[in-house]
Amino acid sequence: MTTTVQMDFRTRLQNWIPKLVLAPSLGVIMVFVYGFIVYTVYLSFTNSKILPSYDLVGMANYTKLFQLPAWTLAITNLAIFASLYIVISIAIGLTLAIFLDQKIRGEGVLRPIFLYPMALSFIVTGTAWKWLLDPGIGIEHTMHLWGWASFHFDWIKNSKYAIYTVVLAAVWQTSGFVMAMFLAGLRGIDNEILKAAQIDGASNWNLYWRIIIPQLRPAFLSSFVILSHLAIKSYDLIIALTGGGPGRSTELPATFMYSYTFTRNEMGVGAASAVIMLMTIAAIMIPYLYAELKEVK
Amino acid sequence: MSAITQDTAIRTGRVTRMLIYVTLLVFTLFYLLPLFVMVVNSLKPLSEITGGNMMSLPKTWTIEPWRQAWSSAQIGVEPTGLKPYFINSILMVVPAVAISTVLGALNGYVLTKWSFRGDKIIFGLLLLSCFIPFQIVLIPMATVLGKLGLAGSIPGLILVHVVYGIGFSTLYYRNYYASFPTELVRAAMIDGAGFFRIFWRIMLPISGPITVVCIIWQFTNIWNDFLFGASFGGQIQPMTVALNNLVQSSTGVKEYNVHFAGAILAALPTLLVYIVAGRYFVRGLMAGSVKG
Amino acid sequence: MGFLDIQNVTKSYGAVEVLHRVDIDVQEGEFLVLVGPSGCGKSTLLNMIAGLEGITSGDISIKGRVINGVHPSKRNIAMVFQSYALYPNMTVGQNMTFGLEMHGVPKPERNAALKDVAKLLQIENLLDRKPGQLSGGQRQRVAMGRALVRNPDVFLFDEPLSNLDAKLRVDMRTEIKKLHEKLKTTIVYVTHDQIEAMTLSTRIAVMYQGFVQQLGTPKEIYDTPANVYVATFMGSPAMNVLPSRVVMHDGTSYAQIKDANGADLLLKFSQANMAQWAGKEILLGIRPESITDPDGADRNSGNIVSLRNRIGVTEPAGADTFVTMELCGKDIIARMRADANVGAGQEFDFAINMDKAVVFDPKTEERIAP
Amino acid sequence: MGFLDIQNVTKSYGAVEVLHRVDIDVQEGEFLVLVGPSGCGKSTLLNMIAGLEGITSGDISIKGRVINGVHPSKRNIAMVFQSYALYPNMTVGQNMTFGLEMHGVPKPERNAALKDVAKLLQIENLLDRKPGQLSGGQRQRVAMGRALVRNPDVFLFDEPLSNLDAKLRVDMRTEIKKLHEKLKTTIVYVTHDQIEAMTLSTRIAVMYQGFVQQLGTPKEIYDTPANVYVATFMGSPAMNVLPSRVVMHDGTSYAQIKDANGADLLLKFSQANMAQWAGKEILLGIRPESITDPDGADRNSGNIVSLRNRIGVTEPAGADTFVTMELCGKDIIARMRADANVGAGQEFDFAINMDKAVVFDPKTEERIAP
Amino acid sequence: EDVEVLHWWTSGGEAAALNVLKQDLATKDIGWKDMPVAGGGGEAAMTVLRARVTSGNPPTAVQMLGFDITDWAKQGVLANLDSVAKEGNWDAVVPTALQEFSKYDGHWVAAPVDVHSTNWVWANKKVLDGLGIAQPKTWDEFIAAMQKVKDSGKIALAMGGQPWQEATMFDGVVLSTGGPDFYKKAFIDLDPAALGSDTMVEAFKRMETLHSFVDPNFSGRDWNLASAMVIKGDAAFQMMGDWAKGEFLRAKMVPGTDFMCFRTPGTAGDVTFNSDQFAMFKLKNPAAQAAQNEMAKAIMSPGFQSSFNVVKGSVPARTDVSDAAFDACGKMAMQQLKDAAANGTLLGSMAHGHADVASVKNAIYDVVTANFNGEYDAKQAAAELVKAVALAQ
Ligand SMILES: Nc1ncnc2c1ncn2[C@@H]1O[C@H](COP(=O)(O)OP(=O)(O)OP(=O)(O)O)[C@@H](O)[C@H]1O
Ligand SMILES: Nc1ncnc2c1ncn2[C@@H]1O[C@H](COP(=O)(O)OP(=O)(O)OP(=O)(O)O)[C@@H](O)[C@H]1O
Ligand SMILES: [Mg+2]
Ligand SMILES: [Mg+2]
Repeated sequence: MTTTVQMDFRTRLQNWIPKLVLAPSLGVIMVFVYGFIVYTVYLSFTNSKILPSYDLVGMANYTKLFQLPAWTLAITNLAIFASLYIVISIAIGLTLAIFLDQKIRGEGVLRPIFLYPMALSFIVTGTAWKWLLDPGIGIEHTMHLWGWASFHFDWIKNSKYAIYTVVLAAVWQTSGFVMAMFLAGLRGIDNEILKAAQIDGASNWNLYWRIIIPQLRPAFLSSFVILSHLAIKSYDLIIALTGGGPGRSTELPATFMYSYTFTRNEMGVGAASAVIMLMTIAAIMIPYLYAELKEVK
Repeated sequence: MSAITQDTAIRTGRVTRMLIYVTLLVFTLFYLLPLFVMVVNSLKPLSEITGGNMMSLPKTWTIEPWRQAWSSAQIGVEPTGLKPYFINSILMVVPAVAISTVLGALNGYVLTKWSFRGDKIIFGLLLLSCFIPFQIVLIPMATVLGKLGLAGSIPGLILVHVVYGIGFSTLYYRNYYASFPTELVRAAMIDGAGFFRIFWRIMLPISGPITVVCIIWQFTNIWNDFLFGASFGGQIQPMTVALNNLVQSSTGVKEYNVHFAGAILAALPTLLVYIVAGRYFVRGLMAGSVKG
Repeated sequence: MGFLDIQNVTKSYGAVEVLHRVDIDVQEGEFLVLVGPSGCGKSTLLNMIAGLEGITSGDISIKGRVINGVHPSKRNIAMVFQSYALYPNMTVGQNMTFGLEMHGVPKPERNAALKDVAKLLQIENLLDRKPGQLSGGQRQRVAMGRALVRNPDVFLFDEPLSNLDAKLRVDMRTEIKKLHEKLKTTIVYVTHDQIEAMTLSTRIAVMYQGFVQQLGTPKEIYDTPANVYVATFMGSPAMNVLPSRVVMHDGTSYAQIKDANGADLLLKFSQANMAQWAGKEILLGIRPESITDPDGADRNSGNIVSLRNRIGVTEPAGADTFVTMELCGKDIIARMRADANVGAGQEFDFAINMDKAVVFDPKTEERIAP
Repeated sequence: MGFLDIQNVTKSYGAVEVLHRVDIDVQEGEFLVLVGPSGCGKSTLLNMIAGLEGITSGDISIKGRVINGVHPSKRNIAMVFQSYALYPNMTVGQNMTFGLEMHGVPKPERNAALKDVAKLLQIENLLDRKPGQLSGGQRQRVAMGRALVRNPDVFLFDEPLSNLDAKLRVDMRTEIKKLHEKLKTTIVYVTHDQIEAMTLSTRIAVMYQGFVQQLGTPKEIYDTPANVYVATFMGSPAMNVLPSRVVMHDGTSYAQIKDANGADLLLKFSQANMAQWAGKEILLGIRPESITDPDGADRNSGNIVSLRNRIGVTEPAGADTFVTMELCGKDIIARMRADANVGAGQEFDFAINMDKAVVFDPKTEERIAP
Repeated sequence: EDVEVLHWWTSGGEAAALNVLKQDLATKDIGWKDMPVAGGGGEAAMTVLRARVTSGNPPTAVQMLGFDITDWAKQGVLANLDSVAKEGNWDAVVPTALQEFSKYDGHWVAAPVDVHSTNWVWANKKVLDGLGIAQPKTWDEFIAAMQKVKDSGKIALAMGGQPWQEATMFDGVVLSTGGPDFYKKAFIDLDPAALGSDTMVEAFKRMETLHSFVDPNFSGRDWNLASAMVIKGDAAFQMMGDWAKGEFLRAKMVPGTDFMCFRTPGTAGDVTFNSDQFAMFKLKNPAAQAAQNEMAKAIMSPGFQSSFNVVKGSVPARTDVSDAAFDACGKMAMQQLKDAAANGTLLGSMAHGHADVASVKNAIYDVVTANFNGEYDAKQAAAELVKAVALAQ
């Protein structure tokens, strides 16, 4: 008898298969995501213009990037857009989920109505909202036709307010999805806890505010992550809705990056802005992932 | 999950209920408004749109815009309508969704039931990959596809979508499988089933709810993709690129009614998926307790 | 008229009536246990007392005041749930004072109450933890603490121990008992564990299929069960019920049964009124502890019948040994002393304490004697 | 050399050793029960036998063949899990034949085996249902059926009854016992319920913190526990353990204890070897059933000591009444007959069966007598 | 052998025009693989082109504008068309201003299809007649005319607030303010002195004046909706390139009687142009190269140049094509193009990438749009222009 563990062939095979199964996905991700990120970082230090070039120019692209007023604007816009978009989407999603959870008649009809915008592509969303928000033909026009002459809603035409219309359309598109996540969270709460709170004398308000909403933490976190990454990646919607205008007032980092890389033939600057964006995403995601993976055993 | 049918312990008064219904109604209108506008205007002749109120119902009803958008609108040099592109999209979406879903399921299975040293880091890497902005991968991706000889082909497109779909599908399945007892796998091992047989016979048949979520997610994302389709599709352009060509022509006449009809046509499959499978969506989210 | 009065209470979900005209009155300071199998309506009744479910018909009153339509928070009731239902987002301290806070009790008073109760339950050092960081037994105590700080008219417990492992369950049982003896608050307690029911209660209501089968002290329930259901439900191992027939010999009534070999045996009744059943079928109920080895038989009993029969399986369980034998074609369980000299398959003299036998009508399954 | 040999087996997770040099050999046809509190390593040991966990050091062999590296499916063992782990997507019949299918058994044979086992377990009418449509007890039977069709060398059970309610647990226990008596297959069975352990096993291994504390027959474990841990773990209510001192009078050894009023009492030892501990501290272990009312005392015992003391709480539990009293400052539990005439607070004559007393060394907590 | 053509002509008229070329090639047994990508005036197509080129699989021919051609030529990925050009004598028939883009390093790399010019004004004749306004000849007259329209309650200037539309207007305004030399100095030579000069300040001021004639809803509007406003008589003028003509023709309006076309007041004789060209990419396969050459030849054939441009509303890139098939506006445009080419006042349009490379063009866009939307006043705008252009170079 020997104490060294001699494994039979099947055991060894079964030990290897999981790793082999995971390998293609991992390999593909390493190349097509992380490899490309490294490549982009490299490009951001080169003088690439219309096509990638490999002549290093140091920090020049970054210096230039931060001198561009449009970049500052894009960052500011992102801050406004992302914070409003996330807060409002979560507020609406949570409200709708709570309301839908009250044994509402017709929940089965309402749920898909709230969800369907998520199914539409940016071209559809952008075009439809562009029309609705246009004072000349959209809601304002209709209100005037219906006799409400003082109705005024021309934010999309106003460089100060246009970014808020982007928030509106973005909220429209994703708040239903957030609703679904909260609804799933609400349905997962132990009914007995709610009974306990009622016996403790909690009003409906206290019940939600003190007992239920604090327990929706996972739903909040997931919504936050999904919404923030959508906000940072927002490109399609801007292009379809405002095209970055009026002026460049609705420019976001994503549109900025795209335009410098592909239409202004300054790939180096574009890459630099992409690197900054990636760093922002990482700053949000990595702590979240860390917490998440530690918790889930 | 049976919890969906659980009764809510919360009771609400009559006034509160009224308020709730009113709020829900208002939001219903908010969500339906753009769809209403698109549908209404796709049923009007062009002159009524440029001249009138876009909220009003058509004075002359016509399905001509729909017919045009489907079969005779000018997408490129040929007046083909969206029809041929629809096929392209299907050819691309179905395999891409299927492959990324299966890979996600396998990955989730490995990561939860066959854990090994470093699996969490791998999961973290896969998860983080969901968040890469697609614009930055365009150029290096083109190089790689060119080298692989896949540029401008459906397999190339499928590859791209699968690569960027793995992260989310893995996430969904991992969270779902994590809630299943590992004993199931152990029992099957003792019964003599190997890795793939356990997956095929035990795990896959119980993955219904999360598969719905995953398919909805992947299907809408891939179907609605424009950037990759335009860049790597070559001759085989998907529906969104065609719709874009229809809607975005810059120096020609804009036939808005046809555009709206086309937009709805392009969105139809995803809408259908949501309506048919939407019932299972919340259930699937619950089951998968989506985290991220 | 009791302290807590349940009068003629019915509950229907849609067309299904799950509670049928339940009538229970609970005196002040009583410990009433509701027992019954899963789905018999225990939780439903408790929830109706708490105000968490509507009452279909009938009245529930506390201290003479009908509370049918009163909101749960206004009933001055505290409840402990099976799953404890602790608020996972709050600390133990916050969990326990939440109810007081909701009732507008000022902070210093809340803290004083919290301190007292925490001391009583010996969880003073846990007050800052979250429920997720507690063991099962600790959670159980917090759940009780949450109810205790309130000083309610009535405590409701819905299977508070069923999530604990056997050992902890025994400990907690004793603690609840002590607590009740100290506080003397009225308690309604749901369980489907009959040992819990027996040891804790001052009275037990045995429920089955929405009906209260019997309401009485543990001793009444155990010794004079109202029907076969109650008899077999209470007691572990369950009471042996033998299909039998009453025969008369010399003016004395006997129960006629068959042993493992099919031979007829006669067991003399201690009960006086069996003559009227002469010649009729009955069901004879004998508890396992009334079938012993001769040495183990109750020395105070007036009617020990000896019965020779073949032993089936033996199950030594430490303190006792359980022995199976066949009577009337059924497996009968007997409880022996741990070191009774019994071996599977051998013939053995069993001693049956007929003083403790119970007789049922085979048709209605109601008890007819004693 | 046994049928299933566990030799010097150690298991570590990273730096933490959770099983320490475990040595157990199981004979063919034996029913070995592993008991111990949660987290003591029972499941880990079972999983190692099954091949689901690697072995850090040591050997496990079946029929003399070392199986350390053999794949679970090749060990010819069957396992029943705590949660049953039935495949939710398959019918009962498919669940049960899946293992055979995986081993390439042709369909007709599978069906024949299925039919036999289904009949044995009386689940013939359930074969087309899905597990979700079964009750707890039925699931349990299916889980066993899945193991039975395989006709394995060894059965492994990991707490198969812990998900059932008390009543069902008792029923299923008996069925498992019968099954073992019929099939005579070797069984290793994990539980933390000591009644299950006592009634089912031919031998018991009591585990605690990764060590096997004692390995022996149920009687050995119950009557001569190796140490205080085993003594208090097995038996419900637990054995009373009193800090005491050995005193000698006229060449006879006594245990000196204090009653509720603080007065000294002497209990005569039955054990011969106590003289050598004269004057020293010991721990005296007496089981509740050895402290009774005088009428209930074991008539076969040679050494019943009478002891007058004040009764604390009484807990009538149907078949028995549990009585608490204070000795040496500790709550002591006594088990009386159901109708013993005891009332809380009154002075009472307890009868202690010193034949059954166990003595431990207070330092090592090891048993020193008998 | 097939040719694969990447373009963004997807609207009805344009695509129909291109179909002429396709059919022409079909007679020579050359197949046509269509690769249309619309969006952002070719931006999306350029993105796709990058992907195609980096993947080593470029299309045969790509619709391209101005400096993009030069930029791609610099990358060494364009084919050499000298032999075809020589055969067709392109050097002689294509205006030199166009050749600057069609040739790189002395070699032909692209075949020009059309010439659009951007300094046009379109007007509704009925509205003007109704208010008694004649065609304005000078800037001041133009302003006065617009004031009159505004006073009447109608919209004076129809426009769409998108950066490229604003820049298109700016082309005309700068040309009219500073004349062709200034335009050249500022936009083509990118002389900082010119960019920051008072003339430039004046040009921005004129933009502000124009802004006052625009309706409040102009922002984000598509150019053809603006045209529709003129067509319907809601607005009087639109400053837009000659592609707008198609909208008027489609509405069954007749040039000269229903609508008027004239050069931006103050720019008579000058033409700011942009030219769609097909840049030809280097191919490996000789058969493909042959097809590519055939395609280039077909594009430059007078027949195609005429029929395509009639449909498209632009004028042929060859100056020797007969104007018989063109309408009044078209005839006028062809004549003016010829003259301007001869006089050296044929200037590349800044707004359409024929004056500067993309980065500079977009940098100018940024400033123009900021000024037009009220963010910078004229002085600030001129100063910012210098900065932005310097940064983008
Ligand atoms: N909301 C409901 N709708 C319909 N039937 C219900 C509802 N709630 C409970 N029931 C039914 O009422 C009966 C009593 O349920 P209850 O929860 O009171 O049982 P229980 O005695 O507490 O059982 P357990 O011991 O399993 O907790 C059951 O048959 C149950 O199916
Ligand atoms: N994968 C693991 N990594 C680290 N420690 C582990 C792992 N699995 C189990 N343990 C530890 O090993 C010890 C024994 O666990 P095991 O599951 O065998 O206990 P058990 O006796 O079966 O308990 P229970 O009665 O609760 O099932 C525990 O302390 C546990 O925390
Ligand atoms: Mg219940
Ligand atoms: Mg375990």
